[in-house]
Amino acid sequence: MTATSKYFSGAQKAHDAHHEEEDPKQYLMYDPKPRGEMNAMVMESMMTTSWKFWLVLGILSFLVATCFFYGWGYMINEGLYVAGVMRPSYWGIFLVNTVFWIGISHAGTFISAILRVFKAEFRRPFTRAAELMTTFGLIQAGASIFMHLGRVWLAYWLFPIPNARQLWPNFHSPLMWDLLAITTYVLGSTMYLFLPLIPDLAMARDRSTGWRKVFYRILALGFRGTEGEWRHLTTAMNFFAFAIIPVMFSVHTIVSWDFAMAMRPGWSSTVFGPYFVLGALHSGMGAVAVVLFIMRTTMKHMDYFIRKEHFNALGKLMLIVTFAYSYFFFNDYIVQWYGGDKWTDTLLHWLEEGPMAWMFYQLVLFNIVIPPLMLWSKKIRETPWLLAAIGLLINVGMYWERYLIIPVMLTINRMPFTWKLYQPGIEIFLTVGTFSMFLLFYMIASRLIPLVPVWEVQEGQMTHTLRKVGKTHVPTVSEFE
Amino acid sequence: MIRKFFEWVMSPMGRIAVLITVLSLFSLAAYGIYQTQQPPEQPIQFTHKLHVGLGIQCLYCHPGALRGPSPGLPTINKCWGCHQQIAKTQTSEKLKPMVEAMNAGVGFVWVPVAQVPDFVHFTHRPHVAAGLNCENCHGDMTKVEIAENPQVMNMGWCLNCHKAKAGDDEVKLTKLTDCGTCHY
Amino acid sequence: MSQKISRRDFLKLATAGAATTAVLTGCGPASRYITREPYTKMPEYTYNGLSTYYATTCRECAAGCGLIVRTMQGRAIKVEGNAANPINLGKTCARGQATLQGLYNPDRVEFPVKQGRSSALVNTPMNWEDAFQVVADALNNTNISEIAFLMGTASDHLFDMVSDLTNAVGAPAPVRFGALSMFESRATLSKAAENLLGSAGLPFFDLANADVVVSFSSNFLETWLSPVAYTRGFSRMRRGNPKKRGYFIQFESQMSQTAAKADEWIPVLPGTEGLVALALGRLVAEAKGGSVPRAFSSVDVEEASAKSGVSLEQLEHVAGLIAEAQSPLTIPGGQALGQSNGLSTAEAVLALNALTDNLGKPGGVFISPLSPNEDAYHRPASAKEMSDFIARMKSGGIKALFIHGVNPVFELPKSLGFAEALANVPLVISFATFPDETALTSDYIFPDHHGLESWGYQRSATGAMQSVLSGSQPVVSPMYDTRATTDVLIEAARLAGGKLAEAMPFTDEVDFIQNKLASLVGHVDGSFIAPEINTFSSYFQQHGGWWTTAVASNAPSAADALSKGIEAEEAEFAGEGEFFFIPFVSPTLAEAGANKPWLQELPDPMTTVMWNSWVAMNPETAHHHGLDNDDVVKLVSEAGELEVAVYLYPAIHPDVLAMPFGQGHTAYGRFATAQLPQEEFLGLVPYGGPVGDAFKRGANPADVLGAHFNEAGDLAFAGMKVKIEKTGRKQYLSRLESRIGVYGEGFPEEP
Amino acid sequence: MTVDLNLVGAKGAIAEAAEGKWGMTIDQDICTGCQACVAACAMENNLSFVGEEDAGYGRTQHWIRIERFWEGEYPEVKATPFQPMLCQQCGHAPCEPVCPVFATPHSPAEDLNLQVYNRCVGTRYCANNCPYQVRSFNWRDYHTIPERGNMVNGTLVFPLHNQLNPDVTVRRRGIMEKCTFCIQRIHKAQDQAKSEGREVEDGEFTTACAQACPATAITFGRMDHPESLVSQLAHQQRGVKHLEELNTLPRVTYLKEG
Repeated sequence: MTATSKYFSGAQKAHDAHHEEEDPKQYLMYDPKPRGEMNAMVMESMMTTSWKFWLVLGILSFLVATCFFYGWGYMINEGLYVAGVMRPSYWGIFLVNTVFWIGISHAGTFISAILRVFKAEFRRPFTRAAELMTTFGLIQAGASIFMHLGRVWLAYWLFPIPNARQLWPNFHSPLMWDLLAITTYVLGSTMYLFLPLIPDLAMARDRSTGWRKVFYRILALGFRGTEGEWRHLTTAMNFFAFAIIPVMFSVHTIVSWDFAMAMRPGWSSTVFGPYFVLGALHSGMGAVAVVLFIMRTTMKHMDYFIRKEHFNALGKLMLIVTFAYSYFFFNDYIVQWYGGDKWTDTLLHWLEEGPMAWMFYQLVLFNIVIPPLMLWSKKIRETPWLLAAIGLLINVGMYWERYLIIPVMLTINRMPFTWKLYQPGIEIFLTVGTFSMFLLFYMIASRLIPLVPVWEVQEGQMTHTLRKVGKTHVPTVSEFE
Repeated sequence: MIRKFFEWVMSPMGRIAVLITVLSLFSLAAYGIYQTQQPPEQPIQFTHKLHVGLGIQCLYCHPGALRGPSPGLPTINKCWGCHQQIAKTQTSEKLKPMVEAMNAGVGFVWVPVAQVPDFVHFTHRPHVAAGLNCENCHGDMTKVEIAENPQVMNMGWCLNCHKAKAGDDEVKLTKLTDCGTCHY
Repeated sequence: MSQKISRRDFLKLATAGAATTAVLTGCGPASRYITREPYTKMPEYTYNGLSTYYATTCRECAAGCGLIVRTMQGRAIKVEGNAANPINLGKTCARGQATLQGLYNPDRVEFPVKQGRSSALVNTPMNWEDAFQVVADALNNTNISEIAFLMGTASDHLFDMVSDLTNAVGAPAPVRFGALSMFESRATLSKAAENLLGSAGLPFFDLANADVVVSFSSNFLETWLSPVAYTRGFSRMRRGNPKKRGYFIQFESQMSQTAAKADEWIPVLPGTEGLVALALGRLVAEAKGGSVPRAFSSVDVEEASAKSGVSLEQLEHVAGLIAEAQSPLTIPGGQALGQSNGLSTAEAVLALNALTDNLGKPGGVFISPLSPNEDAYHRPASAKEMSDFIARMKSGGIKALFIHGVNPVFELPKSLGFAEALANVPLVISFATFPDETALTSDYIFPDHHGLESWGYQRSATGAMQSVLSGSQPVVSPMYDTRATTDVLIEAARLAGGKLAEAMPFTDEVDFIQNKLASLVGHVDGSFIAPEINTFSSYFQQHGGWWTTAVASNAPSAADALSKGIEAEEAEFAGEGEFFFIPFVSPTLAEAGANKPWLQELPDPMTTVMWNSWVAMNPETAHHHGLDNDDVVKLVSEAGELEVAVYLYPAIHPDVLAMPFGQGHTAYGRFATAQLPQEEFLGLVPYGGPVGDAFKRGANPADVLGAHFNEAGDLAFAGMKVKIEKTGRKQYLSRLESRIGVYGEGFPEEP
Repeated sequence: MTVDLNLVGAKGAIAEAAEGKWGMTIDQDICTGCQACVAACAMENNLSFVGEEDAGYGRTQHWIRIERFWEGEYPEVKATPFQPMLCQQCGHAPCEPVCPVFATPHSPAEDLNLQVYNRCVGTRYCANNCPYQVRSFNWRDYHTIPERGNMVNGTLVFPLHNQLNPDVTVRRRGIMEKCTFCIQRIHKAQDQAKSEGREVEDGEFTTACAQACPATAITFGRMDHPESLVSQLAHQQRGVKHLEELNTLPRVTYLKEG
């Protein structure tokens, strides 16, 4: 077929708000700047640090030092009694945090990998921000798991290491699967964070001096941007993009099996797998919205790269995820209710009328009621702070969900004589610690590596042509055909 | 600053320095490990070689091995039982601690060398009953002066012997490799 | 001490706990070398890692259960029941099991001290020679009639020795007392037995062979007389006969642990048990046909049912069961006897037994046999006799007071004023093993060994058909620099010289005990036969006592049991206030368990409360007064007041408050008093701990008990009325049970 | 000891093959809830007491607890029969497969649920998965809380440690523990019997709780010997297993009233 093919130039078409159906090209930014200038902007956004930055950094590192390291050390030294865990809630906020952070970590892979595979253009400016969340989130998740161990100094027994005891880990145990899955995921996502980083590191290397230059030189692996290097890089990236997607889905499914495999009312639910995955995406999207908002408001030049069009698109994605999540939410509870098991009924009573009912209803409100109502309107989607606020709400709701599933559901078991309600102890401090550590890592990263994958943006802007398919113009990547 | 360091490390001088540090650390560790393998200081330089050479049975001084979990360490009375009839006892320099202890009526504070790891409920009786001789685990005492531990007594060591002992006998193997047999 | 003990006189304990080192090194790599210290003089029957077992007698209460103590390298490790001993046949109660926690309690009087009535235990040791001299002077320089001995119910050999001593020098006979005997109302029981059955012994109720048991608030499964023996009897009654399952009914104002095992628990207003018994008697007599005996002729059944709150149908139903049963048994006890009309209640119940004609028959009532080498039944002093004793102290009639094995400052009702009376006694010498309230308020403490470290024998007042004498022997060498009180007295008597010295011609405790056992040598009907005393006493230790093989309990005479008219007069309740106050002995702690941490951690069988005391209140009543669980209320009686947390107890009469006795110590060691400290992290404790007085664990009901006695002179401990005042404070009771799961808290409506 | 050779290692199969090797019956009709078993267990197995606040917060270390509920309202209120609840030594134990480090294996030789203290890393998954909630976790080193010791010229000594039973491991913080059916006694008896060249006889030894129980409500013995007292009791009409619907194959049989 003969298609009129002309190079795309942003200038010729001024975008107007009253445009009816969404212009798929809007994410490519209609006011392209020369590459040099863009690179300079990114570099500058990395270099310029105000006193506020240092202040926050200081506070966070103090929190990490006290709440995370001192708190954990204190707990290891004293024993777990300083935490709130007891019979029957043997698992507490530690596991809540683990599940929560793994959930957060899903956003990165989802956005960068899946959207990359599906060539969704709006992903370009914030893939990296999302991938960083994956890696840092997983670090916190791992830390939380080890926190909750009674004898963390023997944690290496969890790994299949040849030893004099002739003993191996128990591969029947969901925890074992968990461990393996998470380890795989950490490695994969870290690789997948690093690969797209290489060209930007090379760019940074060429534009920096002093220790930064050394730093970037080592990390950039001598990337020079030749044809061959690009080809290898793209292949590797595509490979990982495809490879990491199943890992991502499997990880949270396996995490859900920790509960689904257990013989407890409320836990042994077959729908937990997809339910958890969707929940993870739900919270992940929310987190991305928050992070983007923070980046955009605090970092220099970011309002150029991250625009309300992107928020808009992200909002749509959140909307879809919300619907999927809601389906599984009701599915889970209705199926359990329909099962009619006496203990499960008691448990549902406990959730709906017990002392933690407020949490349950907030969960419904934040995760299922508010997002659809708000995200319908484009105005709201395009107001970054509002979207961020919604994202925050969703995350609070998702945290409640995990809290309900672990300590609150653990209260109800088949031995009514032992039912007791969990009261968190030192966990609160450790939770604060993990959160501050996550933010701390993020802040440090924001000053060490380009948070915006410049080359991707530029690639998007340069290489796209408009193709007329039917009536509409669709952007395509001409080079790669 | 950091850069300077990098460059220095890359220089031949730096590399040699790194090598030296690594080597010294390694040898330090090796020495430490070696230290832990030395037999401990005993209250008296008791020579097994001599006593076993004189034909004294192990079970004479460690009778508990036949009856129960612990073979027991000889009390000073036991030593005295023989030594009081030996003139050399009063004169010998090596035996001074014993004489003093006996007069003071206090016991020896022995330091047992053969120790299984913590939380293993090891019982001598069934092992002796199974026909094991002392030297199977404790080495040939006719060759050592001060008691020392011939081998690392860890779980793998136990299991190897247990498996060998069980052979093809499934029931025996079940019993001998059951966690609950030693750990409870 | 004697030859026997010196053979077991070890040096520092060998392998001082492989277990202990295990705690310290944990599961991590052990510190590479642990030094071991062997015996210098190893007993020839001991091998490393092998246990030695010794038979002895439990001293947690006076029942005299036989124990077999497992020791290892000189450490007592586990207490088991002595299967041969007829009292407990190899079984033990929780308190018996926890004896070791007394032996190894971190709070013991480790050496003789000049306490000088200071509030805290003095920790500068006296040497024993001076101690002997102090006792000797006390015996010498005091007018002989002004010496008084106050003894506990445990360790009879010491009581015998003191009796001999006092007899010899013409001093007043020693007084024995114990909170348990106070709450058991032993005086009432034996008085009733004397009045109706003609012999003033302790009645023994043969549960094992009864098929219908009606108990009038007798808590024989908890602490009453001989709990282990009665529990065994109960289980035989229930399941002993494969064809017929024994039926058990309990009349009580609150559901005690015993009542919880009853097939029917019938709440009854306190003080009307006697009335109910008489009414039952009348109904049974009518059901059996024939004339109503004089004992029951006075009662009017309708009136009885109206007063007691037991419906007519229930009375007839129970009467029917009794009438049809082959061997029915009715038991008085507990709060029913602790009333102003307790004696008549006891008589009424015994008469009911006489009516069903089970006296001296299997499944009936017997008079407990006297122990061997016992001339007559020495029952502990009743509260009335104690108050006379206190009166003597107040009036300065006592110049030197020796206290052993009892803690009257804590156990006696405050209103009797023992503590104040102590002030009028110039010299108080305590032989306490633990620094309890009484010991601290004495001038000297010359600590006795713990029960497991000492020789002796214990008579069994009741619990078996045979006549039993349980023997004690040291199972470990004494932990601390303590001396057997018997030895102290012998030594002091020798120093004092004169008649005292003549009265105590013994070399040491063992010598004295052998002297006391001499009368048994050559008995042919005993558990063992020995030609002469040395063999006998070694057998005595080996078997843990001596008992007759034949049934020795004598059948009471039913002659005039029914001919005596019994008047069930109204019970009087002292003080105003809307609530009947029912104290009962905590089944897990009893009188002296509060300093044993594991007994503290045992949940109360009914309320599952640990480490604290509570007042049980009917939920309706509490709701009506606007009270909830854990609310601290002030109980005010005519005699005093105390503060305690509320427990909403579903099974208690709405007008009754029940409270356990056993907590509320102001001394007696860290576990009995101060809260175990819980480290905080940045002021954040996982669990909101108890508030209020940090140095007092729980409350002592004796604080509010008034000095009122029944006809037999026992304390009318259940004859009080109290009123409650809110304090607005809360004290979280540590419960094992879940309030969510058991009481549905947190669920608006039941799921 | 009889183990089907083909089934060695396959614990589920073993559990189904027999009713288990060791078993226990608890007669709720005569259990008086006197807590003697709890105390005896604590004394035998070096259980640590936890103090008032931890105890109230559900951190008691009891290996056996006595449950009672209420039925009805005053005055027709009734306390349900006391129900001692301890590890049921399930044949299909939910706690076993979930442990990532094999700290709760099934003993093929004795057919018990073991708890290997020194292998436990404290994930507490087993306790979550135990339908009977009978596992207790060492939240801290209760044995060495300084307030429980005395300062004797500079060093902290714990008189209570003298009581510790050397046959039983003293657990430290961070590990799970549970009733073992007094496995140390089982081993002792078997060792004794073996040295005398015979089989362990029924009633030759028993668990601490059964030994102490004044009402003899608890009976322990060989379930695979039909003539043993415990298996005869267990096969009575009134015998029930707790939460049988979960197919955990409990080894403890409860004898109900009536």
